[in-house]
Amino acid sequence: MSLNIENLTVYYQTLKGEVHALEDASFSLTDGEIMGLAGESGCGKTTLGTSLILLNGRMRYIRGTVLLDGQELPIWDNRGMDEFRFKQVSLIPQYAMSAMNPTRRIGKMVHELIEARHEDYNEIMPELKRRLDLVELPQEVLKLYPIELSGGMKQRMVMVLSTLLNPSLLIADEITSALDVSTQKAVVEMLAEFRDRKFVKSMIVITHDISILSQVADSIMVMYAGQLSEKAPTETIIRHARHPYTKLLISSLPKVGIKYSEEILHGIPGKPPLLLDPPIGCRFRDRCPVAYEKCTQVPPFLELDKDHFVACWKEFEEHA
Amino acid sequence: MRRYFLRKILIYLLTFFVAVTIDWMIPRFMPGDPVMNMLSKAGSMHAEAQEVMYGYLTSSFGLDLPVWQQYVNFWKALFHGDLGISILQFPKPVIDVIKSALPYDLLLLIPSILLSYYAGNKFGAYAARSKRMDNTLLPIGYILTATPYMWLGILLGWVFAIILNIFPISGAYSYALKPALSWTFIKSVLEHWFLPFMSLFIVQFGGWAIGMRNMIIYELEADYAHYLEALGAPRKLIRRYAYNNAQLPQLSGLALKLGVIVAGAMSTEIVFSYPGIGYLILMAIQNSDYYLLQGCFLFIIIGVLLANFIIDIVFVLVDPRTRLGMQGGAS
Amino acid sequence: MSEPKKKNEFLYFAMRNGKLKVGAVIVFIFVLIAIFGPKFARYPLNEFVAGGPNPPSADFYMGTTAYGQDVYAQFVYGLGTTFIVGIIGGGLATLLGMLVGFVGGYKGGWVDEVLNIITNIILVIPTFALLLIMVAYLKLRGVLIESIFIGLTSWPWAARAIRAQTFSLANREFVDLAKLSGMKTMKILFREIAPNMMSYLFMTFILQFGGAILTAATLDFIGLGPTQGVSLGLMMNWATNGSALLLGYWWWFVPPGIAITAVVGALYIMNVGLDEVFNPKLREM
Amino acid sequence: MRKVVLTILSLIMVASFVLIGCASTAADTPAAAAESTTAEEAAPVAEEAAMEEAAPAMVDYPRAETLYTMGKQWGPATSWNPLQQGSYAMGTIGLCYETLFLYNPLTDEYIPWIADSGDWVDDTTYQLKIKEGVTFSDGEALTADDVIFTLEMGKNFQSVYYSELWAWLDSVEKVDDYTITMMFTNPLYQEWANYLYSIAILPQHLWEGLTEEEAVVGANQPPVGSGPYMYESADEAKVAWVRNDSWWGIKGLGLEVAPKYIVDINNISNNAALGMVLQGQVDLDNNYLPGIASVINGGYGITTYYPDEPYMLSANTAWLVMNLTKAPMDDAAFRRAVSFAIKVEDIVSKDYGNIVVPANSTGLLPIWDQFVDQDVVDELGFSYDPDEAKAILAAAGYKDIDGDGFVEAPDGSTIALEIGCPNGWSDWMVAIQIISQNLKEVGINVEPVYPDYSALTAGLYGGDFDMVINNDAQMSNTVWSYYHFIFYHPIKEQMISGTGNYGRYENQEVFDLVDQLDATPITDVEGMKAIISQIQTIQLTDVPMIPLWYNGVWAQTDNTYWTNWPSSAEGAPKYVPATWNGYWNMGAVLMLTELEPVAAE
Amino acid sequence: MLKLSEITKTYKVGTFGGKSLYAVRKVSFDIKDGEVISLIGESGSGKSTIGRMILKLTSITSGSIEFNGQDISTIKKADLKDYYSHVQGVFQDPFSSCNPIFKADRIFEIMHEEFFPSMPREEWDEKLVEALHCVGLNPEHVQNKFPHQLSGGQLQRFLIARALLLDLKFLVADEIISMLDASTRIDVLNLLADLKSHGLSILFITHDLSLGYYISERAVILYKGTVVEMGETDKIYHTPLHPYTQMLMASVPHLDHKWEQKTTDLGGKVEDITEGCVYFSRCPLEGKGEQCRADIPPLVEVEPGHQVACCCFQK
Repeated sequence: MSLNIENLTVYYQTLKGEVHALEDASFSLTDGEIMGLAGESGCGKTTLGTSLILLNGRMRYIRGTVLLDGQELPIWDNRGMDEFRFKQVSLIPQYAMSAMNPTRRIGKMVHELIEARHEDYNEIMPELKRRLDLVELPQEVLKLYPIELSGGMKQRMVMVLSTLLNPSLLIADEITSALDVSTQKAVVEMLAEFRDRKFVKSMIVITHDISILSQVADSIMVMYAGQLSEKAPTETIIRHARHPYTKLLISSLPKVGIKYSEEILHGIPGKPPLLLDPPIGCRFRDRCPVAYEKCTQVPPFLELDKDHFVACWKEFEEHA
Repeated sequence: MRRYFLRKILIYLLTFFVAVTIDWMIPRFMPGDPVMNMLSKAGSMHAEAQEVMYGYLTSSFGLDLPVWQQYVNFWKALFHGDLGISILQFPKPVIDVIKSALPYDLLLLIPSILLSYYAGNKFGAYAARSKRMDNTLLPIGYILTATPYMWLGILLGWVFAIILNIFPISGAYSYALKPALSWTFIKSVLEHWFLPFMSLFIVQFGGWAIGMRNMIIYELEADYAHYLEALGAPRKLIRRYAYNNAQLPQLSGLALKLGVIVAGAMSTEIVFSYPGIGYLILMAIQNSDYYLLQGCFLFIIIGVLLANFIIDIVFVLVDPRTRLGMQGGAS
Repeated sequence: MSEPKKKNEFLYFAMRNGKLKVGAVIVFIFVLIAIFGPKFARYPLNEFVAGGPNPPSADFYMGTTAYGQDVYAQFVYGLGTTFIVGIIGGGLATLLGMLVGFVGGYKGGWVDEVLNIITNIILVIPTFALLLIMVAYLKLRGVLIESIFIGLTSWPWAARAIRAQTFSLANREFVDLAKLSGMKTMKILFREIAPNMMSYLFMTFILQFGGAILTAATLDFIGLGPTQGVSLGLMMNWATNGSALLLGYWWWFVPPGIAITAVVGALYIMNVGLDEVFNPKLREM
Repeated sequence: MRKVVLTILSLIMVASFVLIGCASTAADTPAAAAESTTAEEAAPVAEEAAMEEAAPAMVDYPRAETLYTMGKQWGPATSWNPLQQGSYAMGTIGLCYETLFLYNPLTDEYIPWIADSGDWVDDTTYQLKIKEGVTFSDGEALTADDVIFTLEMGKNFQSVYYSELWAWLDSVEKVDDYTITMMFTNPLYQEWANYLYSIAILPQHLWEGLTEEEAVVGANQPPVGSGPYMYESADEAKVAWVRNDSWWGIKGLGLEVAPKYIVDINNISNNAALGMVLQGQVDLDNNYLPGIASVINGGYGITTYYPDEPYMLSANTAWLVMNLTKAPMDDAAFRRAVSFAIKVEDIVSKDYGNIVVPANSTGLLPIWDQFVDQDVVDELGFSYDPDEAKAILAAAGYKDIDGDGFVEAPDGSTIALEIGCPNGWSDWMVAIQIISQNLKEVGINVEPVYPDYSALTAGLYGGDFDMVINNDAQMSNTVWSYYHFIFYHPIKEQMISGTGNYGRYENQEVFDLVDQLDATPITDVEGMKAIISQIQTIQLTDVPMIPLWYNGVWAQTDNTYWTNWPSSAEGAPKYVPATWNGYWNMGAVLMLTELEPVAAE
Repeated sequence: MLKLSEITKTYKVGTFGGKSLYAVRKVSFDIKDGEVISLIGESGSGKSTIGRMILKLTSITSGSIEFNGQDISTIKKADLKDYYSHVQGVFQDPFSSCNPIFKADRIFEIMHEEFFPSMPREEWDEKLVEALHCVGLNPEHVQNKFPHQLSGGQLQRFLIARALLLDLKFLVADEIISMLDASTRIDVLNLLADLKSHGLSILFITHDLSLGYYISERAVILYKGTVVEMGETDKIYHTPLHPYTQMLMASVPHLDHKWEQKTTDLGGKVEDITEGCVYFSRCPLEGKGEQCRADIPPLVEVEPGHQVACCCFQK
């Protein structure tokens, strides 16, 4: 078990009160696993991802434990987390395009960052160059400023940089959404390659695009309104999803080969609840076609089949 | 790169042209008669001779050519470094008058600008570290930058020159000295320089401190700062980056502020009777010395343009973004 | 987490923002003094009511000048002038800046290019020197003309900032939509773009307001201020001519400077407060 | 970055120092001076420069041996040309160039200086003897030739300020090296007496051959004169003179000037001037310093001519100029009403703190008291009396028709006038505020305005003004100068400075009287009085201008380094302690011979 | 209905505008009544520029656009308003399409003011309610709200309703669902298809090939401002001819099967070719030669209703 999360709860502090962005998330990740984290915007997937590395100004740690390789991450302690960051747990942020200091040459920035983390830059240098080759970046990029790189190149540079110290866990947050399909494909394939080469042990790939995940992830976890809905191996999610939300979500995705004139797809009616004052029980209740009275209680996230976790009363009932 | 500078230079040239044209217009549209003013100070009781004198002087400043010709001549003379004769300091050429004032401006302006820029930025960055410091140190900055230069100057003069009597109150060096490259003289120059320098320094210092504080707060919220934080980079490194980046808008702010600083220097010079160009301008206005006014204005323009140009170059050196922008150009 | 933006949200932050409150209160107090102060003046402005200089007393709240004029009367009237200069000078500069910035940022192309060059030229020319010369042309000067001149020379940086803002707004889709609705350019500028910049324009105005006050004070002080009326800058000028400080009449020289510093400083502090109110990024400092 | 900044900074500092430091030689040998001086003069310039380079150690003026003055220069000195009456550097005439006589207005004495004696041989012939042994500072003797050369310069060059002398001077003849006779066609005794102490004698050997422009417009730096001081240096901030230890006067007059150096500092502002006075940097300050009374009693060691109010001697008359070409100022009754409405006492006490004194109705300075015809003044003179002012206005038909509290002209037109003084002249600004208040109290609507100096003078000279304060007529040896000024004729389009009749008062009768006065011998006091009485009758009836107060000879003297300043105290020297142009030769130079250094501890 | 003939858009670059950059280069196609055409391309392909040119938000450098036989480049004032009453657009970001400081309804108010100034309030309100119903919105739920109080999907419908208030003939839908969540985007897409069946022509601009397939009859593939392939959707999707189209198709992440081969195309530094095939430097074809570098291959019809611009299909 490389990552083990129990009851992780993180709220957002806002004027009107606390936004329950992540509620009692418990799941684990095995070594070498690439887990896709999917869900609509505002479902808490980014909150989950970033809380594992850096709670930003308005995020409040409420409860829960995070064990990485058996060690507990003090995610509530900004300073205490420092030693884990980069080395144990690393991040490719959503904003990879602007993640590098615009006024420093990239190599110099990497150098300064590495030294600041008490590593020997010269020692790392050969590995850095190998990895640049791997992502097909010329070594000259180190002498360039970020602005001189194209979007795809910056994306790759950040990928290399984030994984340079071989972290145990890598969080890749919406890294493909700004890219063209062709580049998207290359970047995603590279992530897998990084895993294969053991630059990182396990990975959480956050995206709203399930079809991307279907290509690269070993497992997919679906979130809805701050709660975990379902987690299962990729194939299972795509073909045999059990949570009504997952099912609806998958069925609403247009695919090449489906035409409006031949088959009309449908979205999920309604909209997600406000997390400022979330409904009690299953949060998908209002939009769920199969909801019943039991759903006023929070469904636990249970392993119904092997590696297949679901949080749905109806499913529990049927399974039982 | 070359194109960028070509464009810049073109704008500077255009600015220079417009400014010089305005400059040329000054004496032609000013009210009052400078020669008359010059003579009116004579207070002589022999008016007949004055009339003859008046004729003499007027013709020697002659403005009897057609306007366009005067304009062309003005440019011609300008390229020969001829700015005419000062009325106030007749018969000294304007260029000489300005030449003797210029070193004082350099002495006052450049150190005060550079040092206040440096110290103010440091101070602002320091204040931005925590809310507590921000709230205690920053109001000082606001008060300083809102202080009228001359008011502060007079207060400083009063405290340090009159009450404590440790600094002289006026002039550029002791009246007991003649200019010479000796230690006594340099010491005297520094003593006289200190108070006007301080009043310029203090006000500018406040401005820079605030500017830096505002900028660095933005920078600390920038994506790269968050990314570095996520990679566990020490705060020191992040602050250093933020500081360096925040300096860029500060630097372009410096270019914009030069005009204001020049104004501040003028009033400071007046307060401390510091014989720079600002003081000359006041004298020139009070005495309708067109030619001197023209000359001073021209020098200020050249100075500000030059400073702007230097800032532009420095900017290109420190900010890679401008360099890239140059290649793309504006669409 | 997109935060709902509401007007009362701004109000909420405004009420919570110490900088804004402190700044606004100080400015407000001075505005009150400027408006109601004259009603409490015991002596008419600039009349020679006392034999000579008097320190502050119950009779002369702020003492008298070397010539026996009531400093309080000068101060409260001068404060009014200062605000007028700020409003007219700062207002005019903001208006001009708006005009140039809006048109340049929205129209783009050669119009923008030309306006940009003009802005740059005025920006680079030391406007204060220009102001000195312009002012020197007038035989008699009033507060109004002084303010107008200040406004005429200090708009460029406002124009530059507003242009950048307009430029980014002009490329927003709601502007496209307005165009698709057949709205005319000016209507788009003032009904679609300008309302979005109100906070920004307001902040620009505040900075210009403070700047105009300082510029006027400098002009007044070096004797190129209004030849008529009274202002805080003129008070300093008179006090300096009367060697007030050297002769120990601090009550004549110190208050106008403090008032200017306080008003301008408070405006600046207010501005930072407003920035924090309007810019969510800065709120959590 | 930091290093770069520091390097630039230090470079600039050093460069500035070098520029400032080297400015000395540049300032002492300006191109302009070289251009306008002749070959003969070029030599001393070079010598001077060489001397300075040879003795670099001499950089300062020892405090104990130097007299620091202030109050004359309102800008850097740029001319040492005694022919440039208005702009020559402090002391050019008096310290460097000398006049034939001195005139001490306090004692009404003509003191032979270069001249040994001067007498009217007959009505039209004046014979002048000059002292033997008078030399210029370059060693050349000053002889009759130099005097004749100087006077004849006025004949040759129209733009020389005394050229008008030759309208009534026929010829100047040399009798011997030390004796000269002047033949007049129409001797104007008063004016001649004035010239005797105001024309500086120039060295013929240096000035000969100069063109008119060179002579009149040239900077004449460094000057070579016969006086007790020689040019030492000059820069933007000051002019320095050094004592000529081989001055002829040591033997010839038995006098020695005390200060080794005189350094005159440029004025900047009242505030800076007072600051320097308080710091003890200035020994003799000729600035108007408001509030000086409290300084004198403030333990700074500052004294003035009088220990009490008004502290200062009177130097000139400040009067209200009214534009007589405009209604209602063209009405004598109106002017007279104005004269009764102004409370000069308020100006004197509130504005000036009693350091000036109210003027006599005639405006004649105290030194001319004997010429005031008290009978005329008693009958026609005015004093503050608002009721009288209102009565005069009412009688002349000025009534408030529209009820705004201000009178309208007899023809019903509104009266709205402006009274002006230069912006920044704080004492006058306050004065016109008071006048405006006073006039409003009697129903005359006059607003104070403060245009800039040049705009104001342009209006004044061109006749485009309502009311203005002026004080151009200085104290002199003769009352005539005062009347010449206020009744200047003929009236011209531009009444430029020096023509005092800015209000454009036209009255041939009084013009003739003034001319007649000019032609009255200075010894004929009774004759003068008779004419003056007539003038005063007309003056007080017509009120072409209104004398207000006497501006002082602002003089603050510091006793820290030098004592025995002129003062009203018994036994103290009785000279006018002023460094202004025209005052050194009115006896101020003698003050220098009386000064005593305070022995250094 | 709408005919684009060789439209080109260039931008001046360089200090004095010495160089020009092609954003769109000689693009021609037409859209018939009641037809949906997908304009597909990656960022920088010029697809949005074409949409903006149709909407007259961007000027046309050369070429012409005809709407019902009338050249739109010169129309002004009243004619322009008339044009806008038939041709409207909806954009990518629904939030940015609403002025954030006003209530969302304001966009309707503007329409009322600008297009139907004389229509009485009641009549207008009826019309509005009808339009909202038409896009599947309950007026009570969406009226009198600020944009941020509505979801992206609702707002996008809102904006479509705005266009429907007019006598709409043609709609430019520029990436209108790419910012919506998966659960709602399909509904907006369905709405578009619905409108089409009522006779509306739509230019559907997208980078997502599956969306293009779902809704349109014909597709136009753009690369660097140039049309590389166009034709009936089925033909293009099932037998892409241009190597670029092929690459795009291969990159689509399908839910049901994994990517076939590893692509190494990272679109790194690409050589700028001004004369010649735009795809030259990335073209993997063995047969590419000097001719491709020198000449711009014209669009040729390889089969009925399927055109491609590649030198392989020239002869």
